[in-house]
Amino acid sequence: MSTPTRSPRRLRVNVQTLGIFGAAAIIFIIFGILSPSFLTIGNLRDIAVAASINAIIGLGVTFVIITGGIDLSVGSIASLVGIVAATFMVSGGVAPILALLIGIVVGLACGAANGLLITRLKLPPFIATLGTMSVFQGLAYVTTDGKPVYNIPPEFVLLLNSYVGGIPVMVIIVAVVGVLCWLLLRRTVFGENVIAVGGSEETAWLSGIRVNRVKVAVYALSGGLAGLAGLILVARINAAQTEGGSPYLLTAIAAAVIGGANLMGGEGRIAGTLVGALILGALTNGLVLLNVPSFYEQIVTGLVVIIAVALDQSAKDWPMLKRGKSKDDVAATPVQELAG
Amino acid sequence: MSTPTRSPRRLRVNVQTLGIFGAAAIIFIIFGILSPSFLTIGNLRDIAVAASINAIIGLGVTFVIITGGIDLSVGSIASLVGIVAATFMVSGGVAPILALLIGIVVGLACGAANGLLITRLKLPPFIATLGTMSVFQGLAYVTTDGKPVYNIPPEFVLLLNSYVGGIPVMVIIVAVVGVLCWLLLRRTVFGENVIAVGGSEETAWLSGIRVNRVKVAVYALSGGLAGLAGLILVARINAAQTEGGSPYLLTAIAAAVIGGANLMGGEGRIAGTLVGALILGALTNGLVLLNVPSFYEQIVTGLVVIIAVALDQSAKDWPMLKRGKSKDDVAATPVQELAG
Amino acid sequence: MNALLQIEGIAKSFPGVRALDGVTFDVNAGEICTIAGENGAGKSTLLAILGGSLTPDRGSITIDGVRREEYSPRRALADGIVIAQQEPAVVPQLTVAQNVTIGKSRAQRKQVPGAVDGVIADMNRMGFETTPSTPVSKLSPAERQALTIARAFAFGAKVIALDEPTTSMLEHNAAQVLERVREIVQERGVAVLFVSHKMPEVMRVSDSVVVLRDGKNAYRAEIAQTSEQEIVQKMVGRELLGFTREHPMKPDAAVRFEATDVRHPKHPAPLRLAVRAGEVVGIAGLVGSGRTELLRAIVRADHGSTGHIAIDGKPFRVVDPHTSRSAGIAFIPEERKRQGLVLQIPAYANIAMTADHQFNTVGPVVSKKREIDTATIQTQGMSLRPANVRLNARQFSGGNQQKLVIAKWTWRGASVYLFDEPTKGVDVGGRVEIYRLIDRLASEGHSIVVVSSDLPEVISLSDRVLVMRAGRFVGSFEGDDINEQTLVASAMGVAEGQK
Amino acid sequence: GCTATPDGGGGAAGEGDIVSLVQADDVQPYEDALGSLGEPEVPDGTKICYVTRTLSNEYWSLVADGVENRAKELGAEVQIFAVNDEASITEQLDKAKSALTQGCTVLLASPISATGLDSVFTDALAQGVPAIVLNDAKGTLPGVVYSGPDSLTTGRTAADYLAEQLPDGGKVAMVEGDPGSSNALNRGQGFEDGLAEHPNLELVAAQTANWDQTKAQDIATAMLTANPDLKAFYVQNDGMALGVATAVERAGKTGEVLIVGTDGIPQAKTEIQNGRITATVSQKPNQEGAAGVDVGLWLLAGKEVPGWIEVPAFIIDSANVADYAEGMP
Ligand SMILES: Nc1ncnc2c1ncn2[C@@H]1O[C@H](COP(=O)(O)OP(=O)(O)OP(=O)(O)O)[C@@H](O)[C@H]1O
Ligand SMILES: Nc1ncnc2c1ncn2[C@@H]1O[C@H](COP(=O)(O)OP(=O)(O)OP(=O)(O)O)[C@@H](O)[C@H]1O
Ligand SMILES: [Mg+2]
Ligand SMILES: [Mg+2]
Repeated sequence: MSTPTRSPRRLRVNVQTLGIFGAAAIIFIIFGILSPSFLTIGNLRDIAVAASINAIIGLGVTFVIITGGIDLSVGSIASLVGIVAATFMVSGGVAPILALLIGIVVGLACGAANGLLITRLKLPPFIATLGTMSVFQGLAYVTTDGKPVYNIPPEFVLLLNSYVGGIPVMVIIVAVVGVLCWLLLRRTVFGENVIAVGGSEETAWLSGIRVNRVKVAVYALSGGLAGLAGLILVARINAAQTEGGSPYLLTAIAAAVIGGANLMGGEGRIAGTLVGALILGALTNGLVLLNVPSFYEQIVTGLVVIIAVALDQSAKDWPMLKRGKSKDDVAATPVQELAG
Repeated sequence: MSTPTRSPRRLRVNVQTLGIFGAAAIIFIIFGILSPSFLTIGNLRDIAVAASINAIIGLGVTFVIITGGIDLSVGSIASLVGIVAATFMVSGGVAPILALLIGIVVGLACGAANGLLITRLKLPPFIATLGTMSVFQGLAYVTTDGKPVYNIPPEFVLLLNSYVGGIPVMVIIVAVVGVLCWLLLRRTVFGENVIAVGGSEETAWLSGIRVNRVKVAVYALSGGLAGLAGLILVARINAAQTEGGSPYLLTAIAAAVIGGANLMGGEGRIAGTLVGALILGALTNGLVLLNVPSFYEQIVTGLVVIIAVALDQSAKDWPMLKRGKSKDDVAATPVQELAG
Repeated sequence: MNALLQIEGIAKSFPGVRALDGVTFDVNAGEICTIAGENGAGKSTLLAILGGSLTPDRGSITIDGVRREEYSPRRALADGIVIAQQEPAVVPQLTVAQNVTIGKSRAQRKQVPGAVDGVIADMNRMGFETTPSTPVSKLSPAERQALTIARAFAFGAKVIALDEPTTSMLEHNAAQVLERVREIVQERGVAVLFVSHKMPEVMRVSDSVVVLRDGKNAYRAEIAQTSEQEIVQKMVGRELLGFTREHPMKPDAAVRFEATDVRHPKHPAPLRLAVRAGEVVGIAGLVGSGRTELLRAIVRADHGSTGHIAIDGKPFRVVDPHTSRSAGIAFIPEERKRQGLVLQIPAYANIAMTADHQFNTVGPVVSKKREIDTATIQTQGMSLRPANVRLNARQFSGGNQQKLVIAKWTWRGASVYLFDEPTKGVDVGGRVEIYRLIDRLASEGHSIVVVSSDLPEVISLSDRVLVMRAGRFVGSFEGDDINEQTLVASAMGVAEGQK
Repeated sequence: GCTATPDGGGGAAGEGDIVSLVQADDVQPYEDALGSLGEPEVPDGTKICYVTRTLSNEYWSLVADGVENRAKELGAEVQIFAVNDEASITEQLDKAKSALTQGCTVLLASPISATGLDSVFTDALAQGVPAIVLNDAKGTLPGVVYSGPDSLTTGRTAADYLAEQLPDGGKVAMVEGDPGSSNALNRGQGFEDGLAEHPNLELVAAQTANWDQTKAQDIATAMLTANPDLKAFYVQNDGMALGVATAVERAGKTGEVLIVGTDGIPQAKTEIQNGRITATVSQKPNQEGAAGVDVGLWLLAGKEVPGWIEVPAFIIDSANVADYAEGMP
C-alpha cells in the first residue's frame, strides 16, 4: 500500500474555510455590484462594527459547540453584564475600567455556573443554559426593575467605542480576541483538550483529561465573552437595556455554525465564526442599502444563509474531502468506520 | 452474560419517565399547597389548554430530535400556516374545514422543504431550519403585508376551540395526536427507523434504511404539527398574527428536552414531551396565581426547569446507567463499556 | 457453472492511500472463503464495496451471473449480500428483535416470520442466550458480535461476509459460533467470506483462502492444499519469526504496583492486585467475568469505584483517570475506536492527548512540531503503517490504530501498563510487534497487566496468570501450570485453580 | 359571534348591563369626561387588574404606573399582570383568564393582538366586570371602552411635523418596529398617509429594527450611507430613536438630519434638550392608565361612559420640552 502523498486534513481545513470564505466573498461582491456605496471603506467599517458583537459572542459559543455543548444563555448574560456594569458606574460611581472588569467577572461567573450545572448535575447543556437564560434575564430585570440605564459615563463609551488610528476600538477588540481564541484552541493543551472532549468524551476521560474542568472552563469563557459583548453593546448605544443582549442569541450561534462549528461536537473554526458574523452583518447592511422591504429582507437573509452554508458543504463534498464534518458525513464514509 | 431477568431499557425508560413525572407531580403539589385555586378542575383545564400548543409542536420536534436533528422553523411555520388559513377563510371565503386541511398541508410542505435541504444539500439541520425560520416568517409577512387577519369565522373557532363533553377540543386533539405519535414511534417500522437513524445513522444506512426519506418524513411531520398548532392559535385568539408562532420555538423544544429527548439523537419520549409542556404551562399559571412579579417569574421558571430535569437525571443516575444520556450513551451505554 | 460471486479487478483509493488494486477472485455457493491479509491490506474496504457502502474506482462484482451496476447498501441487500461489520453495526437504543429486522420492510418481515426466533435460536446454538426484548445497549461486545453474525443469515442472503466476527470472543465461544456458521452454510448452500486474524480458526472453518497484500490478491488456495505458515508467509511477504518471551523471570523482584480493596459498582467484591517490577500478569476469564471492570476500577474510570493504589510501596491518591495518569498508570482500553482514539483528528494529536505540559514551548503555547516528532519517533518503533502521524486516526486500519493507542502512553512513560485486549483485531505480524513491545516494557522493569480473551496470547506473554469469574479472582497460575486446559477449566469453574 | 370556548366567551355579549352603559360612538377627551362624571368613588372589594405587555418596555411600565398611582390615589386594590415576551399572545390570554378567575372587579388590558383578549372581555362583561383597553389595540367588541390615542394619528402627526420643519421638502426615512406588531403597522400607515399630503417629502427608505436600539443604529447608519442627502428620520419608538441619534451623531450630521421619535419617554426628552433628537410624538401613558381606572369605577357606579376616552398624542420638541421635564403625562 503506497504511502500517503500529503496530509488530507490540512487540505480539508483549508478548503472548508475557503468554502465559507468563498461564500462570503461572493456575497460581498454581489452587494458591491448592486450598491456602489457597499464596498466603500466607511461602509465596510460599519459592517465590521455591526458584526463585532455577534463575533465576540460567537467565538465563545464556538468553544462550547466544539465540546458538543450549546449555550443559550449568552444573550441574557450580555444583558445582565451590561445592566450590572452600567448600574455600578451610574449609581455606584465606579470607574469605567473597574466596571469593565466587574462586568467580565460577572460574565465568567455566569458561564461557570452553567458549566457546574452541566458537569455536576449532569444536565443536558440545552436545558441548563435554557434555564439560566431565563434566570440571568430575570436578574437583569430585577437589578433595575426592568428600566434601562442611561447617562453612561463618556469615558466608558470612549473606552470601547472610539477610534484608534481610524480603526474602531471594537473591531480591534474582535481582532485581538479572535487571535487569542485561535491560539487558545490550536496552540495550547487546553485547546487540544477541548477538541478531544468534543471528539470523544470517553476517550478524553480515559486519557486523563479532566473533562469536567474543560467543560466548566469553556462555558466560563463563553460567559466571559458574552459579558464583554454586553459591555460593548452598552458603549455602542450609550445605555444599558435590560433585554439588550437577547437578539444576539440565535445570530451568534448562527455565526459559529455558519463558520463550520459542528453541533455534534469536535469541530469548529475561529476564522469561520468571524466570517459567519461578517456575513450576517453584511446582509443586514447590504439589504438596507438596497432598501429591500422589511418583509422580504427576512426571506433574503434566510435564503442567503442557506446558500452560503450549502456552498461551504459542497466545498467539502468533492470526493477527496468527503469524510469530515457533520454527523452525516462521518456516517457518509463507512470504510473509516470499518477500517480495522 | 446471563439472560436479563427483565428488559432493563423498559425499566430505564420507566425510571426516566417517573423522574420527570415525579418532578411534575411535585410541582403541581407545591402549587396546590401554595394556592388553593390551583388544583381546581377549572384551573387544571386552563393549564391543559395553555399547554396544548407547546405540546403539539413539541411532539413533532421530538421526532426530529430523536433523529439527531433540530427544527428551529416550527414557530415560523405556525405563524405562516395561521396567516394562510385565515386569509383563505376571510378573503377567500374557503370553508373552515377546508382551510384547516390546507393549513396542515402547508405545514407539511414547509417541513418537507426543511427535510430536503438537510438530506439533499446536506445542510446541518440547525442552519437549514434557521434559514427557513426566517424565510417562512417573511412569507407570513408578505402574505398580509404584516397585517393580522381578524374576523375569523366562528365555525372555525368552534371547530378547534370549544368543548366536547366538558373537555376542551384542543385538549382532546393533544391527546389524540399524542397517542398517534406514540404508536408511530413505538409500534411501527417507521418509528424503529427513526430511532435507528438517530441512534446510528451509519448503521441505519448500511441496514438499507432510506435515511433521507426518514429524515424528510420527520421534518414534514414536525412541520405538519406546527401547522396544526398555528391553526389552534388562530382559534384561540380569534385572529391570525404574522408573528403569532414565534414565542413557541424555544418553549416547544424545551418541552421535548425536559421530557427526555436527547439532542444527540436516539432518545425521546412522547409522554415525556407532554409532561414537559404541562410543567411549563403549570409554571406560568401557578406563578400568576401566586402573583409573582413577572421579573421574578422568569427567575423561578428557569430554576424550576433546571431542578425538574436534575431530578429526572438523578432518577437515571444509579451506577449502571451512570454516564446517563449525553453523547457517549448513544455511542454505547456504560453497560457495554463495562462488559468484560 | 459460474461461481456465485465473482470479484473482478476491484480497485479503490483513499486520499493518499491505495486500499485495493485490482482484486480478482470467485467464491462458490456452499464455500467458506477466508480473506487473509495484514492490517490495512484492504479486507474491510473490499467488503464495504461488496456491501455497497463504497463504490469501487474500477472493477466489477457479479452475483449469480448478474453484474452489479449500482453501489448502495439497499442494492447489495436486495442482491442477497449481507456484511457483518467488523464494528458490530447495531443500534443500542433498539431491542435485539428490532436489530434483527432493522431496515426490513413490513412485507419482508411477513415473508420470514420466524426470523427473530431463528436468530435467537442460532445465538443459543452459538452459546449466547438472550431474549428478543433485550435492548442491545445491554449486550456485551461478544453478544453483539454473535447477534450480528446470526442475523446475517436470517433473511435468506446468498453471500454473507463476516469481518473479524470473533474478536471479542473467547476461543471456545468463537469455535462454537463458527461451528454453527459451518452448519448453516452446509444447510443452505450460501457463500461466506470470512475475515480473521486468528489463524487457527481460519484453518479450522474455511474451505479456501484469498490473501490480500498491499491491496492486491497475492495468493489463492484451497485450505487443504496449504498451510498456516504458507498463508502467513504470503500475507507478510517474508518468513515471520514467531514471538518468544525475552524479559527475564524475576520471581524475587519487589512488588512495583499494588492495588488493594479495588471495587467496581458492577462487581462489589474487593480485589487485590500486586505486580512485581518487570512482571507481566495475564488476566484470563470468561466474557463478563469482570476483567475490564477491574482495570477500569483501578484507573477510576467509572463513577462509584473505589480502591487504594501504591507504586513502589508509595501510596498514590488516584480518584480519576487524570490522577491515575499522574501516578504513572497507563490504561490501554478495549474499544480503541471509542475509548482509545478521537477518530477525526490526526494521529499525533491523539498521541499527544496524554500530555500535561510536555510540548509547551513559550509559556502555554504548545509546539505541533514537537508533538509530530515525538509521535513519529514513537510509532517508528512500532512500524506504524501508513507511517504518517499527520493522517487522521480514522484513516488507519485496526491494528495500526491499536499501535497509536499504545504510543499515547509509551512516549509519556508510565510505571504500570494496563492492557485490555491489546491485540483485538491485530494481524499476525502486528501481534508479534505488540508482544515485543509489551515484552520490552517488562524488561525495562515496568509492571504489566494484560487482560486478554486470547489464551495463547496470555500464555506466551505472562509470568503469572490470574483467572477471574463473576468479578472475583478464582485462580492464580505460574510456570508450567499456565496452559489452556487449566485456564479454561478455572475460568469456567469446572476445577478450582490452586491458590 | 361569541360562543363558549375554553378561553371564555361564556355569556352572550350585550347581556351584562355594563354594555348598555357604554356609549359606543361617543368620543371624549379624559379631562371632559372627568369634568362631567366627577371623581369616581371606590366600592368595597374593588380589585383593579391591569393585563399589560412587558414591563421591560418602558412605555408599558409607565402605563402601569399610571394605573397604580390613580388606584392608590383613590384607595383601590390593584394588581398588574405582565408577559415575558411582547409576542406571546396566548401567554397574555392565559394570564388575563386567571386575572378574571382571581376576582378582578375592573379589567384593564393592553392586548398584544387586537382581538386576542375578546373571549376574556366577553366573560368579564357578562360577570359585570368593566373591560377597558389601554392604548393602541382598539377593538370592536361592544361594551369594551378604549382609552388612548388614535394610533393612526401618531404617525400622521409626525408626518405633519416634518412637513412644517422641512418647508422645501426632501428625503425622509422610517425606522420601523417589529414588522407584525400593531403599533408598527398603524404608525407606519399613519406616517405614509401623512406624507401623501406632503408630496415634497419623499420616503426613500423604510426598514425594521424590531424595536431594537442597536439594530436601529446600524440601520440608520446604512440609510445615511445610501442616502447622503437624507433630511429626516421618523422612528416608531423612542428607544430606536436613541440609536438613530447615535448613528446621526457618528455621521456628524446632528441637527442637520431631523429625528422624530415616538412615545416621549424621559430619555428622549433629555436628548431633545441636548439637541440630539428633534422631537417625539409623545403619548400620555399616565393619563391612559388613570382614565382606564376611572372609567372602570364609573361603570361600576352605573354611570354612562363614552366608548372612547381620547388621550391624544402630541409633539414634544425643543419648544415645549421644558414643560414636560419630569416623567410622562
Ligand atoms: N476512510 C478512510 N480514509 C482513508 N483511508 C482509509 C479509510 N479506510 C481505510 N483506509 C485505508 O485503506 C487501507 C485498507 O484499510 P482496511 O480497513 O480495508 O484494511 P483491513 O484489511 O480491513 O485492515 P484490518 O485487518 O486492520 O481491519 C488502509 O491503509 C487504511 O488506512
Ligand atoms: N456511508 C454512509 N454511511 C452512513 N450513512 C450514510 C452514508 N452515506 C450516506 N449516508 C446517509 O444516507 C443518506 C443517503 O442514503 P439514502 O439511501 O437515504 O439516499 P437515497 O437512496 O437518496 O434515499 P431516498 O431513496 O430516500 O432518496 C445521506 O443523506 C446520509 O445521511
Ligand atoms: Mg478491517
Ligand atoms: Mg473486556
